[in-house]
Amino acid sequence: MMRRLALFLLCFAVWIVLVWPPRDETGALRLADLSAGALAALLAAAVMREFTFEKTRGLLDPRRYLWLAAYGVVLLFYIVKANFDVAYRVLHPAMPIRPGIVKVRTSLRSASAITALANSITLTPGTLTVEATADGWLYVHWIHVTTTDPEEAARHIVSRFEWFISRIFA
Amino acid sequence: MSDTIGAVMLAVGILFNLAGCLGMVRLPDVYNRLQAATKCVTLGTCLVLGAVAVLTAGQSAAIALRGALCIVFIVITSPTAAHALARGAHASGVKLWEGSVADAYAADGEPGAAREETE
Amino acid sequence: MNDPHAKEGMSLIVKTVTRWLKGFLLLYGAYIVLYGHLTPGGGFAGGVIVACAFILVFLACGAGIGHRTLGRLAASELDSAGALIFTAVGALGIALGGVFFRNFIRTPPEAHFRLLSSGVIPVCNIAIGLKVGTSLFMVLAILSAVHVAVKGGRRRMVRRREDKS
Amino acid sequence: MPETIYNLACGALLVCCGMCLYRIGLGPTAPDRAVAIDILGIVVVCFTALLSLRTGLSYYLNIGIAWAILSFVGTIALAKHLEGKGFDE
Repeated sequence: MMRRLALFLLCFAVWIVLVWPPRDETGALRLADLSAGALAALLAAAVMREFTFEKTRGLLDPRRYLWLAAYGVVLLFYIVKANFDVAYRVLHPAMPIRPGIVKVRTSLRSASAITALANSITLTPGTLTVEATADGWLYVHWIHVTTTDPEEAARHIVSRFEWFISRIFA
Repeated sequence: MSDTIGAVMLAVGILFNLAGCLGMVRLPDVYNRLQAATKCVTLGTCLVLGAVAVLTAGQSAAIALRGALCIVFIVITSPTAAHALARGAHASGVKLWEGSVADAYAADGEPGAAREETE
Repeated sequence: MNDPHAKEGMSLIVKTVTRWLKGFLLLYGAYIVLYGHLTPGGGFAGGVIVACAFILVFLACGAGIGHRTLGRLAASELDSAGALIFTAVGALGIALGGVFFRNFIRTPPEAHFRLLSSGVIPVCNIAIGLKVGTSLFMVLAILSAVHVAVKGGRRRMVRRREDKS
Repeated sequence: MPETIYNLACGALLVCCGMCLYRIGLGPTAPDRAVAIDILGIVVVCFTALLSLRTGLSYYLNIGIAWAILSFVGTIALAKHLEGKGFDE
């Protein structure tokens, strides 16, 4: 029930973003739009039976959102770095690449955390997640392999995000 | 001031888009192409959407908010699509480029893929 | 009930992202349908996005969970309901105005460019959205469950699970 | 001046589309073509953003979001087909 309520509130927030501004020229609330949004969010929360959130406990903990904001900044830095890295490799006449698929180990276990980690790895320098298994092995395509040892590779690829994600998806 | 920032963001975003597409044409195998294309085109598109938000900031908040929604959507879906395509390519038997140094995924027998060979 | 490690369907990452996004896809489809008379879109475009939300669940988690989200019976009944509402709007036009699809809901001029305006068009949009959303989903579900086989010299659509030959 | 910027940006994006079409046409394997189709979808979102900049109307971005959704679902379907699975398993 709580998970449906959380999904309803989130959907309603997205609706308000879609129909912005919420007040018309005279300053009155646009009640028709907002009630239509409530109906649509109710529909979305009622129909989508397998839930968006794994659990609602701790969803209101403000520290998680602070970590999320900090993580966004870190991720943005690595994404920009990744793009200059890839653009350099593409534009260089000799194309300095040394690709391969390596496997790394992560200590994260929840499905959301593994997914967030895998998507972050895909967006950051020279790495692309090919497969993530539920017991914590990630198979990563690396555009410039420096080591095939799982421990060593994990220090290059995984460790910079794992700490943040384990706090966000606690 | 905000015009200059917006124009610079637009230019950088479009240059990243061009670099990503060029990588898709130049690089040797499908995994490397995915690397270049996904990263560069994702950031390029997000920068273009951000530039549009900055350039129209004086007119309406609606464009900026919808642009932000679009950015969130693309940042979530684009790596997922890349992952699904890479996994699909590996399962359909596309080999890595001959200059590749390792393929731990094939060595472990594609765990998680769970394909039963019928026909 | 929601086991991301099941063998059916696609990988863990795709399943989790589907779980994150499907509610918002449905919401966005509803937005396109409801605002069809004010912005680009309308019944068909919004219906396609609604169908996409269900199709994504169907693709990522397999047919079992896909049909638990929108069952075959519910889909066909919503499909018929959409068609009936659309026809009823047309018939009411005859009954109240004398012409098929006559606009029988008057909206005052100051309501233009608001959500509640433009007469029967939003009702028609909702009906078309229901119809298109559910029937496109059923098209994918049916086409993925059957294939064409030659039996007795004739080409037939047969269910794949029953065709072991 | 904004006119020039808009034209240059559209020209550059058309070059991107041309490269994607090159890869769709000549891609040696099916996954190459799927990658190019995915990227083409994201480049079209850029076009809608530019249209919204040119006209100042916010609802062009609605089309962009809808295009991104359809492109994502299409790519997932292509990937599932490449994996060698039927759509209902």
